[in-house]
Amino acid sequence: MLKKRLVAVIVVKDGRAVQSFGYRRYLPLGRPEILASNLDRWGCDEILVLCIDRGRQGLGPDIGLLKRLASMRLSTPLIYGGGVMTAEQAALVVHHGADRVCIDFALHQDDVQPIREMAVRLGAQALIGVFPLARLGTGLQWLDHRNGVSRAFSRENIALFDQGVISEAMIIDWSHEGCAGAFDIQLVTRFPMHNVPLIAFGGISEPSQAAVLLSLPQVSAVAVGNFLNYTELAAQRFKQQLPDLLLRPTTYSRYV
Amino acid sequence: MASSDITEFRACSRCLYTTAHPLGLVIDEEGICSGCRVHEEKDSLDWNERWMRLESIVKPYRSQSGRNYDCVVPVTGGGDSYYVLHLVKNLLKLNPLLVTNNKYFNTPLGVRNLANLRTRFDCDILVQNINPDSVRKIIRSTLRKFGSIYWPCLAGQTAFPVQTAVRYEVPLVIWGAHQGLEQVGMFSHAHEVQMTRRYRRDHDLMGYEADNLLSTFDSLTEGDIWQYRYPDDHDLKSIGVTGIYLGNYVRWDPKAQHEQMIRDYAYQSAGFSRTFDTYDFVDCFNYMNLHDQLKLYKHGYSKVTDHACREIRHGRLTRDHGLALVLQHEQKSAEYTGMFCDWLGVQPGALQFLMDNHRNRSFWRETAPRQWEFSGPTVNGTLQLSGVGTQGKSSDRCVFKKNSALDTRENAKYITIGKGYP
Amino acid sequence: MKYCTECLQPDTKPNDYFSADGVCSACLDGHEPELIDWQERYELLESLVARFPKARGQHFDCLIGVSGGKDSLRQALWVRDHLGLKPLLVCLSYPPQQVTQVGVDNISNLIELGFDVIWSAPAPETWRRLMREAFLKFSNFCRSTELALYSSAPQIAIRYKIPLIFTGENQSLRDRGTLTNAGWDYNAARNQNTLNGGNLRWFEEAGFQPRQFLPYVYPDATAFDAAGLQIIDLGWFIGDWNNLDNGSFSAAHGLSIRDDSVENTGDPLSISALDEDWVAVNQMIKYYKFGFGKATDYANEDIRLGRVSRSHAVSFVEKYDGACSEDYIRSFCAYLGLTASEFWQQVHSCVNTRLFDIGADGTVKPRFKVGIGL
Amino acid sequence: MSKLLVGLIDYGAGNLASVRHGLLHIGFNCRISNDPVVLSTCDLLLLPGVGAFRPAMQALKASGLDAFLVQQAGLQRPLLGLCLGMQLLTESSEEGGLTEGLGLIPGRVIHFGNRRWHIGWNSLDCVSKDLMFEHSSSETYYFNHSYYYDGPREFQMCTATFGEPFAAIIRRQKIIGIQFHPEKSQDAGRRLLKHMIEGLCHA
Repeated sequence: MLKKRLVAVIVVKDGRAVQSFGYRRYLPLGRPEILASNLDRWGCDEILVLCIDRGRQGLGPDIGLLKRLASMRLSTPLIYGGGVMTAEQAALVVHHGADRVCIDFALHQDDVQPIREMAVRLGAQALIGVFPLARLGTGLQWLDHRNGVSRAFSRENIALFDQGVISEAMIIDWSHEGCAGAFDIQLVTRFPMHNVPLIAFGGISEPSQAAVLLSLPQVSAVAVGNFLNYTELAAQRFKQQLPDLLLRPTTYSRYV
Repeated sequence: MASSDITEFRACSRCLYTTAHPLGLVIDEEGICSGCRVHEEKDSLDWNERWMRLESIVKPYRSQSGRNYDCVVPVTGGGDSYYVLHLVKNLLKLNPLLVTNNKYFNTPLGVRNLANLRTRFDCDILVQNINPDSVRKIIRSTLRKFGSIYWPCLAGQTAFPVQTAVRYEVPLVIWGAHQGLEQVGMFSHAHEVQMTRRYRRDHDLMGYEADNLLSTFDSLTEGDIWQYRYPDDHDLKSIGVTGIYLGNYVRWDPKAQHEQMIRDYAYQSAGFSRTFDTYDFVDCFNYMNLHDQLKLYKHGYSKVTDHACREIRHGRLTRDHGLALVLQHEQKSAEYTGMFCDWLGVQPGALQFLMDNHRNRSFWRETAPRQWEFSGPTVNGTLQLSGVGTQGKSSDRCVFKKNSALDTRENAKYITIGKGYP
Repeated sequence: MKYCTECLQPDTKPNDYFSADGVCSACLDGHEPELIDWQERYELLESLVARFPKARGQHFDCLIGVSGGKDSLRQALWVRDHLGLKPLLVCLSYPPQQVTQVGVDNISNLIELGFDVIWSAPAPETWRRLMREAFLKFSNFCRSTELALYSSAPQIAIRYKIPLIFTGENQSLRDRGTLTNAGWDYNAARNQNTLNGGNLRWFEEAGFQPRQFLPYVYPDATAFDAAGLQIIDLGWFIGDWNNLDNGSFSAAHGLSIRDDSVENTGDPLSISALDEDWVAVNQMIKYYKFGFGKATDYANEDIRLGRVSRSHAVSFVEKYDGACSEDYIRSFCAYLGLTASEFWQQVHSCVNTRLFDIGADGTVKPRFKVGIGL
Repeated sequence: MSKLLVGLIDYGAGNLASVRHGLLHIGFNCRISNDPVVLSTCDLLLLPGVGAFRPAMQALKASGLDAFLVQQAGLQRPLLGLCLGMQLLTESSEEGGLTEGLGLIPGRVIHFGNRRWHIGWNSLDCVSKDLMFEHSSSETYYFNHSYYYDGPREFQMCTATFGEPFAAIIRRQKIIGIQFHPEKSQDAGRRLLKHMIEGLCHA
């Protein structure tokens, strides 16, 4: 039976892994590839490396980082996000070891053609659309973090999903990022399209939150970033407090 | 060397760290670094409430049968060991097993302090002595590959306590302060960060776990490095090993704490050429000397900057006084280098050649082959005296007591195992 | 009190026995040394070692309890360089006030010879108070320290999962009477007089809680057997396993020896009790209890190995048995917080009045003649 | 017994680095190449694949590797296809419009329809008597696809359930196709990959 997933997120700023709080405050953590190697050993279901400053500065994907990640010989599915604008860049990211690619839709509002080309080149199953959202009354607001402006979020912003060009959407409750137990579940329940599998991220610290989110049919995965950095075996500890039918069983690696 | 490779590092406007700090440093829009921001919590948190939180955390770990220790406490003859034991034994009333990995660069003062520690607090201790042949082989490799003479000391001191927790089935390991939190504000106190294998590899060990030292091109064998392996996830889980940092629950102020320990438990201190701090690391001939010289080569700053930042943040030094102290000590030559050469079996000139290979070109210009000129933050304009707070000598609230010396014998020598009394 | 007809061992030793014609067990044991096939014993040792292959992921083949002195230095080198095994060495150390500089130099020497060593030191203050209790209760301060010394190797062997333990015991424990038929199998030693099963009731009676004396607890039978421990006495396999030969072997490998003399310790060669001075005090008291001490042990070895005649050894034993320097008695009393009178009152209370007279001035004179008896 | 040599076919698509690291980790030697001369020295050929069917087939055709693979299969050279590589072994795929495959295993590749995306970890059920595929059902492996194999039962060795069961591992003679990513399925995936390669080479 297909299991739901715990995605471990490594937020990267200026090439270094950081804790990110509400898209504006950061604390240094270390080397992304060392965090990734650790998460790999913990047996996370997927590892997402999210570079948060490449798209804004038009720097394209961080190929150097991908090479360092590859040298860690990860055996966990790797998702890369950050600065991927063209199909060529997406293919290059996959060539360097990523299994799936995150696209920041805010950077493609006026021209979705590159995303179609990515789907043709890599297959829609490899693509995830990223949407930093917030709730305003009963409606959803979509943040363009290039300029910090939020606009109403509606069905036509995600028309591509209807055409099967992108497999999953990642909802980031950006204002609650790094805030324990704060993910706003209405960002999921009010998502304008109901057949799009959703990954919830931002303010998910408690297994109880994940249990509720993962019980929703539309939610295929929950993503946790900051909160996996405070204790040893944090990923296993988190998964073990969830009803075991939801996620695949935890593993504890051994030397011998 | 083209100047272009002097990448742009920014300095914090309150302390003396720059964004080149190896643990990572984030500077916010007001020009204040993450280390200073987290330090502000030390004056806003309710430390009585934090202490009660600590008591509730350690309570379940107390051995019910009394047939085993309550916790494992890593100790040395320098650093925060005295204050940690004061908290663990006197206030938390726990029965600790002390552990330490023998780094072999031991000073007589360090041997004395450790002997005095375990006598005054009346604790059992386990000292791991990894065979020196392996230790020397490893240092030759880590010095060549990434400019470190200290890898085995750090790897042993961060692995042995956890291995002991697994072997003795004593899940709780208690450390002093979290270096990442104290220096660069890697975590908030509220995060109550615990001991993790990831932090150890990433920062304590510069990215290299024991097995990462092995390669078909090197003479190191598994037999040399296996004792530095961190326990695997299976063992950590089966015993429930948990490492906590007292600095998350007690307002950590090393200078004040050391001075209390000098008064109450006769901790002894000593002076160094490369820093004004007389309390930290008096148990090692190399930490404040050759190891600190390599730090300047690789990262463009030295321990004296760590000490100055700490004292600035505690309000006992102005930024200018701190910078003046850094300028006074940073370029002083390291002592006891000859002793290290004899111990490792390398020629002094060869050692300098090995060390030069690891000069960071962001902070050192090779003006001519093997001629180096420092261009780090204190000289390239990144850190500058503001000219406001520099009148008179450094403030009198920042005086460090020195009541002994690293080695009072006329020819100093490393001590493997010492008597440490009287 | 009778003496062995071949050596100078009196019949006052607990758990010892004499043959009908008055020969002590140690001499009986040594009667036909030429009949022992040392090669056969070596091959037996190899077959024993083969029964304890390393578990996966374990790099140590065996564990040896050491002090860094002459016996353990020889064992460690022989096990590593001749048997080709990788040993973990375990050293249970005296506290800072009690350990000698020679002692710490010798354990440092062992480490610098390239051995992996776990150095374990029990809480110094608890150690001191237990020693005081043992002295005042049994007139033998070693009754507490011995428990820690003997418990360290099996305790750590269980925790490090190393079942094969080597030891090299002194002569007294290896005599026939005290061990099972296989001379090398030391497992049975757990119930020897010095360990008497490691019972610690008197610790608790003296007001100590278990959490304070964890290093003194000898693993119980269940823990011992669950770990499958096997303690082998290497002395049984080494033909010249004795004080002089061990001393000379180790002296050639960096051993530091005592710089005092036989008047202070009763040790003619200054090669024993290197890590601690107050053994001499204990040997003196043992002499007053049983009529023989350190000098007798050395003399008997020399006699049995034909280095000296029985008659010639008599004068040496008369002169130095029970010898103990005043300085060591003074430092011992200072360490335990005893006055001289408290010390001597305790010592006199355990003098064997059948063997000794206590003079008005407190001096203790033997009533027996060495070699003759009473 | 020297290590087996696996030829990793480089046709411009796919995560070669991760597959190579996986192979080295489980004790095989590996050559990454698109040169038939190099590839024919290998004990087994491995067709990787992250990407879409149509561009991948175009790349195989452009480099002549399609003919090479058919020829090698004819010579009973062991051949292993992973994810997209598995789909390329079949006769055709609907992805990106009907496109002809290598035709080495009868059957075709069609879309899941409204179930759309089979992404994540799923367990296997062994549906064949072939001992090579008999294994514990508790292990899970990482899938990431929206098209699946639809073909004769005799070629289906193991299935996974996504709504209904579908073919997760297919086999014809010395050719095996694996729909999931064993190189990204942690210890379980590595054990299975090792088992498959050794099974094929020593059969």
